[in-house]
Amino acid sequence: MLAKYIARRLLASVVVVLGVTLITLLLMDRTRGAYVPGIDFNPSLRPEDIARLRADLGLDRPFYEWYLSWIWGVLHGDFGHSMIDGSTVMSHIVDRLPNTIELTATAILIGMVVAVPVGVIGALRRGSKTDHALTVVSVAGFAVPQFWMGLMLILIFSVTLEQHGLPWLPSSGAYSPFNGGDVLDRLQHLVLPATVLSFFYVSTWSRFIRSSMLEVLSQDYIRTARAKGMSERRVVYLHGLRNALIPLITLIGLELPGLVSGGLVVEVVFGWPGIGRLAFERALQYDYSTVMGVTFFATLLVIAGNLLADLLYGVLDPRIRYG
Amino acid sequence: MIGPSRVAELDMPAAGIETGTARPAQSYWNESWERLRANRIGIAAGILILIFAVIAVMAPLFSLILTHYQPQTINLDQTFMKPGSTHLLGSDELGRDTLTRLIWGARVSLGVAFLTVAMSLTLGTTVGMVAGYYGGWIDDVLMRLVDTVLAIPAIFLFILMSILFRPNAFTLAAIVASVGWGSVARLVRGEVLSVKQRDFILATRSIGARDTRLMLRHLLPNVLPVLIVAASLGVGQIILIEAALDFLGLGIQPPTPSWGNMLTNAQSYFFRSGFLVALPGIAIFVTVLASNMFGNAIRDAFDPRLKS
Amino acid sequence: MSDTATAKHLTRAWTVNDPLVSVSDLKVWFPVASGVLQRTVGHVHAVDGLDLDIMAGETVGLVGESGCGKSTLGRTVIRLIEPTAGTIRFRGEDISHIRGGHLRGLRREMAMIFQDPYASLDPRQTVGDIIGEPIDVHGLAKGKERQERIRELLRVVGMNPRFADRYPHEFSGGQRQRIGIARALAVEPTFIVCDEPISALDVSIQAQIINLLENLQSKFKLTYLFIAHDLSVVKHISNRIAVMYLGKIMEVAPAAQLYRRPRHPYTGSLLSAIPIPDPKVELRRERVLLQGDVASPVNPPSGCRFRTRCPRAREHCAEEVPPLESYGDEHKAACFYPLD
Amino acid sequence: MTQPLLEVQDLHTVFSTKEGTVKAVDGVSFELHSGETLGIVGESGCGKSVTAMSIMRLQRPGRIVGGKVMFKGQDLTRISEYEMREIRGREIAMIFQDPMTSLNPVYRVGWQVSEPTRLHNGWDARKALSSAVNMLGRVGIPSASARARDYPHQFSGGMRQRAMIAMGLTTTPQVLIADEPTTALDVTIQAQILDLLRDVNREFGTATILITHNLGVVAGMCQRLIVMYAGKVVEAGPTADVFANPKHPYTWSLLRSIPRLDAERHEPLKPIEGLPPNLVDLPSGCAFHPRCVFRVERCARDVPALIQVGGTQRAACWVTQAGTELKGV
Repeated sequence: MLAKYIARRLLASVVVVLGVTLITLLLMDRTRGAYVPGIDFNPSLRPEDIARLRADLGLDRPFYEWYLSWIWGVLHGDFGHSMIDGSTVMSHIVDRLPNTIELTATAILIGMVVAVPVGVIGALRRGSKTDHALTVVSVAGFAVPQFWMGLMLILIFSVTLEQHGLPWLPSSGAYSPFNGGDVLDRLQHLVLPATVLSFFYVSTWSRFIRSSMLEVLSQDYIRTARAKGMSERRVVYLHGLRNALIPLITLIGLELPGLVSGGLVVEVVFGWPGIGRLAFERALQYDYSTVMGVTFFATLLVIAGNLLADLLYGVLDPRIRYG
Repeated sequence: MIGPSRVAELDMPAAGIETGTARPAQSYWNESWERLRANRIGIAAGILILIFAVIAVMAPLFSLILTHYQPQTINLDQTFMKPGSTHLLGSDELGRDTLTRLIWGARVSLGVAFLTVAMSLTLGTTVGMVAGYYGGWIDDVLMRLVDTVLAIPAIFLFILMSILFRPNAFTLAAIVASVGWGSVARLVRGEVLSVKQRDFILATRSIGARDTRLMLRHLLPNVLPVLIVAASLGVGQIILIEAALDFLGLGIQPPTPSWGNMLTNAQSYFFRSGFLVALPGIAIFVTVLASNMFGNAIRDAFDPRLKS
Repeated sequence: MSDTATAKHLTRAWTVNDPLVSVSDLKVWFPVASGVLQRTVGHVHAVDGLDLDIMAGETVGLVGESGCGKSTLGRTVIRLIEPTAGTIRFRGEDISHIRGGHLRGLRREMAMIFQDPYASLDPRQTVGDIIGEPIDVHGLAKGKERQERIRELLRVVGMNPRFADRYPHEFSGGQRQRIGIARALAVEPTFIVCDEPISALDVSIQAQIINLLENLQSKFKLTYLFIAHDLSVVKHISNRIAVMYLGKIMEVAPAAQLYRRPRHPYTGSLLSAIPIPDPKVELRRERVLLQGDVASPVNPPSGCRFRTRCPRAREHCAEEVPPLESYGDEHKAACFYPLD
Repeated sequence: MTQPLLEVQDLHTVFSTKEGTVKAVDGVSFELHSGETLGIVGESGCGKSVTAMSIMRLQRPGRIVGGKVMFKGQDLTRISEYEMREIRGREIAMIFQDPMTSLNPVYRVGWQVSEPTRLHNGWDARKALSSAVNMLGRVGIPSASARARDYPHQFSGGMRQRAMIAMGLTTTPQVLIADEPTTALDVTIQAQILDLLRDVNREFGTATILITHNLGVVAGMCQRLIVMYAGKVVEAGPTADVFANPKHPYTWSLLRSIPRLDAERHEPLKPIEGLPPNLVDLPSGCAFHPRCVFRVERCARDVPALIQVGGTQRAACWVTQAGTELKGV
């Protein structure tokens, strides 16, 4: 039963969400010491003001009390207010999440569109020069630090092109692409960061599809298909590819958490106003409530990603039954 | 790590037994080794890693006899030098010798990577093996823990922990390993579950062997190839993670040189000296590439069925 | 290999005329989980109320199709699977739930030979280590004596003692099966469960292994539970044969008699389904083709489990479980409308 | 005798391995007449499956390096890949050992069974499916139109093998190659499938090549058989004659080494000693000579040809060719 299966998975997820948020809070609580978030912006505060601020933010309470009231809030859809700027945590997330999704979705899309044919070609021409060349490129793709690649692209496509008076691509400044700037401007800002991110995906997935395809092509049912007199093209694409793509679903599902962690470096390099950068900046300032909010959503994404992947798996592979 | 000593042990003919004359005993390890040796690129990658490791270990010696500089010696008369006889690979904005800093940086970057891999592997293997072997509620509890660890956006953990611990090489390794063990545990558990299905485990139980014997004498050697591959690929990944953390200002703090913070630092001098950006980048790229290629080569050697 | 009379704490008021192994009302159920909380919603009735006696020195053959529970029975008898209910006696002593040192003591009395000679040997161990492991586990010998024993065991199963430092993958299926047999013999057992020991082997090798098992039996006074799906092999090697279907014994009889005069319709059709390598016989035989497939062991049919495929089934068969009835001379069958 | 339907002449198929070249099929010749069932018997690695795959030109990564496969006047080893595809699944169908893995897990059974007619006869999906359902019913799948919508994993092993047979028959081929079709099945299911194959042979007149290691199966199914050992045919002839009076020591020993259900007394089996040969490093002369109880000096030196021995059989053995009878040792 599918509904029961989902219910069971979600039940198990509750434990994970509680675990993750608790660990995050504990770590922040340990690291913060006597520091009060936001204090840097107000050097003139008197000790009694600080005490009042602490009480306002709930920092005078032990962490478990704070945690329980936070949980209580979350259950009521209230993620609290940022400890730095006072606006609601939800408004920050609503502000930043679409940007991150725009970037990652583009990268994943490009990744799949490029990786699938590259992987299939590698498997079909196994051992050929093409295969070796593709292998070298993808293995190299693993080895380049993302931020370094980002910097190099900026150096070439923004700085150098601009210096020579050629058309250039913006290196940063994609602020709030959903309000300011037209579609073209948004795309221009997207090109470089999406390239860096998708390069990594292509490297990983093309290798994966290649080996998965090789595995599938050695299966008995491929021999059956050939014995039926099918063309090699039909054998590969109709009978092989569908089976080879199934495991990729899991891999992509696991990529969803990359929305926050994986994309962070790219967001920082290109000044992309995404959710990863938000979390990074706020964690450095001990903005408890914002970090907790982002953590919560990030964990939900991980869980949703895994669940979605498993469900899709079931759609593509009729052998999987949920029970 | 664990690999070589096991291989040696298995290779030795048992005392008191005449060796066969037909052909020499070919152990699984021997055959894998033969296949690995035939892979020239893989071997070259392995040797490169080894050379880097030796350089890292001998860094003090190198800076004494080769470069004649210490990594933190500042000389404001010799800033942004091009590579030449004074500074073999040039110098940075404070006149520090780039080659010396790269050599000492290798110490940090490779040290962190090896340490992290060792820690993740130890913890991950233990947890994965116990979970996979015993199953039931032990498996449930341990795997829920692994799920939690893997669901934490790793970057938060790194941020918070680096603030908490003010990382040096050792703590940084511990921080990265605190997340890394999770995927190792999953890997090992999956492997254990599949090895456990095989009849020889049942056969060993049928002669009355204890759990520890089953795990150490039968499961571990059969999981080992996967671990060796994971270790080799892991070194590359962790060098990248460490560099990214340095870039975010969360890793090894200057003035201690690491490839990551050298690269980050050099960004500001992008246009004054391309070498400063290129050299640590190349060091990272080459090391990670070598580690990945070596890992792939080992995988091919251990599992010829998956050979690429 | 001669001193089989080492410390046997297991002997009590048991005489040689009693069964060596006695299984009564044995049940082995595996839970099937489902739902939000993974509650157990049913069981696979792998073995479901089964009685069987095995006398010292005899070979009992156990036949049935895949999924009938014969391997589960074999593994439960030597306590590799925990029984759900019922008792297993060995030399009169109830061993159904013994643990720890007591169970380890039992492991010296019983051994197992496996079907797949590729999966049943650890690929990372030398042949010497594989055969030596039981010796180490029970501390039977050390150093030179241990090596001598390993070589002796290899000789006993017809292999060159020099092979001790080789690895399993260097050997063919038949040779590997010999190694597995040597491992089983290393503890000097009295009772061996042979779980389809020849079905993975080449035709020309099967006879070698059957003969080896027969020779070892007379040499070391072994008792076998011989599990197989091939009735001709079972008939050749067994004194008595038990026929299993969906977790229950349908018929048990001396080997020759089972073939000559089967009582249970399942036995009858099983016998008729086995091709005989002789065109003269084969082209003239009458066949009783069974319809359909084996029913699910999660929800076995009511009454007689075979009734869904039985050509002789009547209403009564669905209402009551037929008991094992005696047809004289150790011949028993569980059927209301037996063949005559 | 009439012109054979399929004629394999001196077929050689090799595989290149690290240890050396493996001659998996080493000069195999046989004929298949329309309507008959021919058995190919041998142990694993004797080349019987590779022979079948070579007929279909599906022997990759092996290479056919010699010989002919004559079918309807053309040599299948020479025609183009495109022409070969027209023969596969249309004129010659094949079913395999493991029905569990031989069907594609992600497509419905009906779709897979109807694929050959869609492809070869150009039928539209509806027509192809209804013919597939019809065929599924004829091979004994109950409520075939409903089961056609199932996926392979919802079928039992026996049902899958029936579906495989149906898939082969939809194009009414002239030859059906069955490669160990019952090895993975239980005996009662094996009996059902063999029965079905007999019916197919009778009803459709399909000539069948039945590959098996089970001498019992051959005895009940085939009019003629060939026995293979180490890539070569060692004996060929009418089934009744070969079983009654084997002319090759391998056949002779094999028949004595297997226990018979109808044996009256318990007699020790007489195994063939030694091991099947390593195909990379075959013994000189007759490949069976190291295990042969009748061997003479010449056996280790010269390779015997497959020639007429006695009235109806052919055997590749120096001993029987010299007129010696094979008798108990």
